[in-house]
Amino acid sequence: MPDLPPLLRPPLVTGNKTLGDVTRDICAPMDRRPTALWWGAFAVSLTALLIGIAAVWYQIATGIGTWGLNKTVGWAFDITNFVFWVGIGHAGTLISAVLFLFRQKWRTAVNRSAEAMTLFAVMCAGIFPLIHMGRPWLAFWMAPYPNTRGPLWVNFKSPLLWDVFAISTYLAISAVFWYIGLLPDLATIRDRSEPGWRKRISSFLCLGWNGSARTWLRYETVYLLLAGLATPLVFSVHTIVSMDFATAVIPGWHTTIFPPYFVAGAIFSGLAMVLTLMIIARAVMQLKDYITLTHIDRMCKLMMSMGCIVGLAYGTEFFTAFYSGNGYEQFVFKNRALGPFAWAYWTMVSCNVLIPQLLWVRKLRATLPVVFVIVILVNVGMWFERFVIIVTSLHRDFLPSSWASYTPTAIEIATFVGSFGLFFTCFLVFCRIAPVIAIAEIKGAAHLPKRQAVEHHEEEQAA
Amino acid sequence: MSDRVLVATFEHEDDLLAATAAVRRDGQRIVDAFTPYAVHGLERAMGLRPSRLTWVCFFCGMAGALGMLWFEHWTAAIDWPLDVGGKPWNSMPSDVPVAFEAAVLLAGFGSVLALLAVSRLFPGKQPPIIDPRVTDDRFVLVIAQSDAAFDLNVITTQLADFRALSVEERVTLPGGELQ
Amino acid sequence: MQHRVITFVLLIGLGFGLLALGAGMSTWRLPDHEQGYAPQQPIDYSHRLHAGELGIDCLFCHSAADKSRHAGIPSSDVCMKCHQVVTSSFGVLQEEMGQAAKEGRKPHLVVSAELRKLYDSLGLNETLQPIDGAVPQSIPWVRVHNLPDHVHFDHRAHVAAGVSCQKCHGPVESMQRMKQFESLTMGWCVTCHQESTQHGINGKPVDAKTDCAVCHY
Amino acid sequence: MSRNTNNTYWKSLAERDGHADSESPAPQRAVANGLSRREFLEAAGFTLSLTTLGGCGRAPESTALPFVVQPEGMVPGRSQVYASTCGGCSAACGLLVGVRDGRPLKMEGMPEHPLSRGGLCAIGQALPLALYDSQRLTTPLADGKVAEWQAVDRAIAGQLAQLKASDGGIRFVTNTVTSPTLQATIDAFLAPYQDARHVTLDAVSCSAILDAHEKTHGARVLPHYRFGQAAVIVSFGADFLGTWISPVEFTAAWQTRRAPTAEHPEMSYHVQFEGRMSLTGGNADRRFRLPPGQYGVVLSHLASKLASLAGQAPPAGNLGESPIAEHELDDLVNRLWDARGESLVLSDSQDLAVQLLVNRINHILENNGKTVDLARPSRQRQGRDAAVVELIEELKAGKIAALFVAGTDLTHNLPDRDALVKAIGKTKLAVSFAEREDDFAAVAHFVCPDHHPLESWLDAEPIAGLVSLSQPTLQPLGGTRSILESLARWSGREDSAYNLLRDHWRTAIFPRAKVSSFQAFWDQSLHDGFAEFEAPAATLGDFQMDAVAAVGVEATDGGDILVLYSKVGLTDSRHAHNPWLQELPDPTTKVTWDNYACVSPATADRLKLADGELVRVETSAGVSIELPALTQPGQHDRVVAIALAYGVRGTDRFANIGPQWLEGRPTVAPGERVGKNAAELIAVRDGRLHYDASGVTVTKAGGRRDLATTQEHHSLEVPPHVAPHGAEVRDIVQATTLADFAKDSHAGAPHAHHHGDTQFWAEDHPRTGHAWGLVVDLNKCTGCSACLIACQAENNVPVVGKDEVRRQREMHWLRIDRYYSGAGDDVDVAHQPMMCQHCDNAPCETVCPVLATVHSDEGLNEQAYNRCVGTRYCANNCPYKVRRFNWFKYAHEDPLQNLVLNPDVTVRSRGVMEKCSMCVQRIEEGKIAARQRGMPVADGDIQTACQQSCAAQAIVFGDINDGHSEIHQALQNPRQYRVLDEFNFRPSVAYLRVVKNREAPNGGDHHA
Repeated sequence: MPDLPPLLRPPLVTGNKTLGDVTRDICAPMDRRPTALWWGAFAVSLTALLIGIAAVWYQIATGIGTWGLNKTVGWAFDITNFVFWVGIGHAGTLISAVLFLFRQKWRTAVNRSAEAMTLFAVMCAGIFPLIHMGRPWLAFWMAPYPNTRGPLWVNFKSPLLWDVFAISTYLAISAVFWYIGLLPDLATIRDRSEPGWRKRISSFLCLGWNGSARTWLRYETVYLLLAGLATPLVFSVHTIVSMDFATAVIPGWHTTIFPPYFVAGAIFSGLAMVLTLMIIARAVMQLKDYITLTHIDRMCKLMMSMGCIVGLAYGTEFFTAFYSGNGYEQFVFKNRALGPFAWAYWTMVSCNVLIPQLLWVRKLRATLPVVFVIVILVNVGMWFERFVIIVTSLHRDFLPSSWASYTPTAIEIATFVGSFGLFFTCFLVFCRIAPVIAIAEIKGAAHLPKRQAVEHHEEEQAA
Repeated sequence: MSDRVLVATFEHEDDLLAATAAVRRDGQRIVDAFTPYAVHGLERAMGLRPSRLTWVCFFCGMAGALGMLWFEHWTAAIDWPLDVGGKPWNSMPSDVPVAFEAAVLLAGFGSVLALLAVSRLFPGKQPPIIDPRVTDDRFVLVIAQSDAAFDLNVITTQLADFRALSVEERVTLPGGELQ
Repeated sequence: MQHRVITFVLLIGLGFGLLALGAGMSTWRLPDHEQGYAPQQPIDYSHRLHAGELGIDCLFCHSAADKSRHAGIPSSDVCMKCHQVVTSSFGVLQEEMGQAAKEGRKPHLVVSAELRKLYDSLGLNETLQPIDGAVPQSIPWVRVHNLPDHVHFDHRAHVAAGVSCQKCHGPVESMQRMKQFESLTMGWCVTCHQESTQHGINGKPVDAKTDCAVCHY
Repeated sequence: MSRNTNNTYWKSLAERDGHADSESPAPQRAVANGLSRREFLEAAGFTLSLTTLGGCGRAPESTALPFVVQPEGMVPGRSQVYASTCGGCSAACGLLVGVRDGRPLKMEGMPEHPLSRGGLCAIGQALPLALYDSQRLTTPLADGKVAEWQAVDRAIAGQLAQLKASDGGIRFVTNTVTSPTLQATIDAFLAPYQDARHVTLDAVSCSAILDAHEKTHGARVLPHYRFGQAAVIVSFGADFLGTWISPVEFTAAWQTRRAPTAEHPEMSYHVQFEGRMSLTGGNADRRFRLPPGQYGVVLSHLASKLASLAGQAPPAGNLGESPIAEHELDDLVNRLWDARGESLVLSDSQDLAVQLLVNRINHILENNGKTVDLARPSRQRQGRDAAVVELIEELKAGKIAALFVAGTDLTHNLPDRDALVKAIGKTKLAVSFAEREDDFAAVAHFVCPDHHPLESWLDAEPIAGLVSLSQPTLQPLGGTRSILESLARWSGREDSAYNLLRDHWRTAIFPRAKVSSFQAFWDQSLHDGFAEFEAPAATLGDFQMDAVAAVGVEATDGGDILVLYSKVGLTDSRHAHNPWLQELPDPTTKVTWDNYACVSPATADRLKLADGELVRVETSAGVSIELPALTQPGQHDRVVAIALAYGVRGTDRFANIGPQWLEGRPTVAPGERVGKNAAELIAVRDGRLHYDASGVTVTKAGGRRDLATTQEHHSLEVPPHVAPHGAEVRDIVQATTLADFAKDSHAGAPHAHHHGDTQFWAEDHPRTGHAWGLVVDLNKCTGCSACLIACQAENNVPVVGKDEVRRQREMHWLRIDRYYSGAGDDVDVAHQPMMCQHCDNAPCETVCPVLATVHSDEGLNEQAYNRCVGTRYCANNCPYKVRRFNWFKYAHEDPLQNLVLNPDVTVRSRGVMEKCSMCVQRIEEGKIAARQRGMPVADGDIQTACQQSCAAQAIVFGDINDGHSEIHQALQNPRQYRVLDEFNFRPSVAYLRVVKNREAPNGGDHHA
């Protein structure tokens, strides 16, 4: 049976690479001088980041009034961006942890960058709850620490506090997960680097990794544990984020469907962002052999199914409102679809539900420019989903006297742009200083057929 | 105390696996193996017991969850009971999310710190490198020489059968660290 | 080797620093924590003398304590109730009296240096007569007990509930210079309120609320 | 750290320890094992910084300055209350001035006052802010330059001496002078001159009413209207609840008949005929849209029908065609006839014929002496327009040598300003007594600034026989001088205002009081704030039937109809400098910081006008004004209504009142003022100033000026295209009709609501002590917004400026939601004061991560500003949207203006949430006072600021757990309901349903 396995399961790494080739290929971008394309992208990202920093500085120095919020709409861009980035942050852990638990070997091609993406996205996300506070310099009051106020602690009944714990836990665990995954690769870098700053840093950071089988055994155990922890964590985080809204009393927020709806949405948007980055990285960093069309095909399928779940959630929301017999609830949904922010609602529906349906067509899944456009639109649509949930629910709530509208200010838009700047700056730097693909893992996965043979051999012997 | 060890280098994991299994069958004591990636089956071949780090994880998680539940209850209902939105002093359901997060946080950090402690990994550690290519594309097996059953020639031949690239003798540092 | 030494010294320094922090924990304060504050006052007024040795009631001078949220710093005319006559310490006055009797003259007016400041502020001359054209000035006492603006402490409520002055101000009658005895932090207030509600004040049950709006509005 | 000043510095450890070798080389390596001094210092510095950390954080030293001699009765930190009289307008309401540590802070209505009965309007509440205004004049001005009083006195005395010899006219122009002392002083001042006259110019004149009474009763008097005795009230345009003559008094009286109970389902019947939508119209039971020109026609019909019922001859002249349906008129006539002696017909028209008809009807209905009191007439409006018109002519003719103006801005309040200014230029002496350099003061030769009312001694006699005193509550802040003093001085008597006032009282008032001791009378009056005694009955003639004639046709010359009106809270240009009042949303339109042209929805459609688009309003005389348009439901389609008292000189000061930031826009455009002066459009006809004009053209001017509105959606009805079936209208404001209420006192309650109290969790929070609550009677609330300013003054609520209001960020803790329903003639207006509802199941509390907002044992929703980190989650989750966020650091840079801040309430910093605290500072004060007395808190001991100010007594605050409290009773009222009750937030604030005295709820299509 010479050709059968490849037909069933296309190889994860094409191009007939040896182990050494894998190391070299993946480390190559770090050894090369950055390309003009990289420099261009970095310049753009850094500019965006600096714009964002300036905007945030101005906002903190002057007041939240520099945002377009008002007495009725107390959250808009800030929390939209927060949920958007948290959502994006979810695919990384999902791909890393969930697919790891499900033994999806194809994840190895993307898990490293997906984890890094998670980290950077959660960083971007974390900034927003911080700067959206009226007095961000007192953010530490959210932490339950002993203080001169005596028995005054924090309110564990507040979903916002749950958020603080969820996001910080998520960031911490994701960072650890990513870092632990990076340990063997850092050792690889250490061992192949000439003496110099890179060798020094990597040998400091790799914690003295030496590839011992005993360490590998414990490492694999801990990695599995972390994956096992990260999986419920990733669900809990977006569940908690959704509870910011679901536990509120505002019609359009007060919905029990939110936790699964938000988790599906988060995965959806996260996959879209991973795909965006993968398609770019594949082209820019010459990793075609590692990020194959198969990977993209699978990601597309997963993303489309998530899109359908999200679509179902949109429909369910309307049905629930209709069935509730609650006039306030019904109004909010009618108002979403037909009110002043209908444009945002329909942007959301088209980008998230209608357009991804194109991915049913296999040919389109294999046409990267098309996939790229679709994932960008999904990103846009998912941003609007959060905007719609937050702003359209708030702007017309119970008392018509307080109905108001919302328009972002330049400061808000600049802050949003800045968050992209931060994200891409971090990501570009990451591409330069760390292996974008988990070397040790892909080595383990790439030679799958051979090892199966050995295992068979062993089993035969045992028998 | 320093020991003499035999260091065999392989190019493929299958060779390493087979050699390990064979050497161990012969009653040799295997000091360690070094691989660029987690070679599945190696632990069985080397006869290593499953890691007990899972228990660390479990207890840390329990400590996080229970500790946080207690803390939440204490702050909200005992230290200074404040009427928040008419909710009962002790509203357990709202304590669940943070307790869960605390459990995950402690479990995660606990297991990782335990891993680092058990494997003696720490920042800036300069381990002896047995072969710089062990993190690239080489597989290394280290066999103790002190054993009574040890016969250098037999083992060298045996290892050559498993396509060992090289077999050499080395001396360990006091404390058992390889040099 | 040299690095080792630096590290070693730094570690010792860190240790000592932490030790100092730990040992001084009771006096260690965050910003706005003013326990032990005892500023120099424009007149070296002694509570030990007035409240302690002479046993003058607190409310004699701080007469608003049961009428207003502020206990009030006595106006200069309150001082003059006594110091119209008492111009120096008793011993000095007695000595001058004896001296005068001995010399067979009328005793001179002896004014202590500190009381001179009071008379100066009131525009009184050597014989305690008003100086023409002098405008009496307030004495710029330095505030010892400062609460932040967002805290509303009301003396009336505490006086009415039977809280002794010393409970918050410490043994004023033994203080030569006034100092902030307690920390006056929120935790300190809340703890006292909780304990008072549980145990009462001087055996009298009280309902010392711990609602935010008792102090913050 | 203390440091010994004679420190000797050692170079090394060895040196310090005395082992130093004098020849030892520079100690590069002083420590043996290779540790350099630099490295050692690094380590030492690190340790040092740690230890110093322990000693950080000493606040800067602050001093406490006690009195030198403490005034008797004064306790630092305690408020003292002085009885006084409000100087905000000529209504002269009773005032209690709260003075704290020497500064007047809070104005409260005087409950004992026979007219205002404890109420105080927005203007009265805002008085202290005007007092602490850094732009008030502090010195007299001569030709616009700062001058000395002596020099000014000398110059004026010199001019006057010359005038005494010549025959040049002297005119003394004031607004209505209710002060007997001031009147006497003016009279005395003018007496020596040959051609000297006192001319009264009111900001909004009621001359026609007095003129009509002169014709029908032979005495030029303004009746004292007694709304409390009126069962049927028919008002033609008179906004008596909002701005007309004495709104607080009228509201206080009107409300007494607006509280139907289950046992006595009775209330007054109030009909309003008006062209625009006034506050009063919105509160009427029946409202007819009628342009002012048609009042006469309708009144003629009413008069003739009533005359025939009374068996009298109808008024002479032909009846025109009535614009009101015959059956409506008949119904009204029957109601009026049935309520003879208990009815009241009134009008604000400046048309003599209309006022004559009003008098005739009141005469037929035998209302005189009952609801229309002519025996003790009102002195609150005395303006005689004919004299004003004559003055203008004389000025233009150059016959006036000296012009004195006090209490009014002559050139701002009259049309044809430029000509008037030119005419004033012909006078030899023009003197203004204005507090600020107003429009007239800018052209006057001398400005002799009068005190602020809170700084001066004065008196008032609003109703004949009711004299009240106004006493200063602080030393004048600037070098101003009482007008009494100035006039006396120019008359040759140098005396203080106090002596002048007291002397006048001794000679003129005391004899009327018929008591024995003047000192006792004076002391008692000063203590009470007022004195009441029998007034000599006004000499009235018999009713002159002949004077009244029917008005046959509409007084119109086609085109659109202009109506000029006063905005509630800004009735007079003198108050235009008060930012609280500028930011007070108009109770009906909810617009702040601007005036605008109100047009009906049909007109807006016709002209394709959106709110804020500029329109040009041009009178037949060719005078025009360009203003942003505002659609006003319920307004007559031909009427365009514009507020007076805008475009005041000096209001450009507010350009930068709000926060300054990148996208911030100035409140006032460069070179402009707040609003535009519509006085130019006042028409002078038949010797009277008319505030309405026909033949006006309204055209779209192009361009726009954004209006700052505090409310964007104006109906309880959701927009039809997004309205869910069965939930088109929200029952936030519940209303019923008297007919339904009589049948079922719970009428108006929505059917779908649950009434059980389902709670998913344990009831952990029993209210065993106090349980504070608030009940607002929506049937009494007129929407006058006095409570809003009372709240602002009490709670240090900042002013944010037009741009921020436009961004929907006004800070008012208490807002008054206004909802329209119905269309055309049937537009109903509902006002709902909305403040923190202090829900027991407060959604805001649960979501705050830092416990900055929690519930008190006494049912209050507390907000601890200093704990707040500003996530705004609470505001988002507030179903009532009553939380206010400090978007910026709002200005408190003006040290003078900061004197207005209430020291009992924290001034909030940037980035924190705030909201109604139910005046918790007053609750705490009340509880402490009660504890000191050793008695429980009695009902009524504690009043919230809003409750105190409410003229309609629509707000009741108290302890729900106190079975005898007023609020306990109010909560038993069958009209009681809670907003959004079905959500089980359990608010502590309840509302009493609106009951309109009519058979059926208004019909017609609902209008959003």
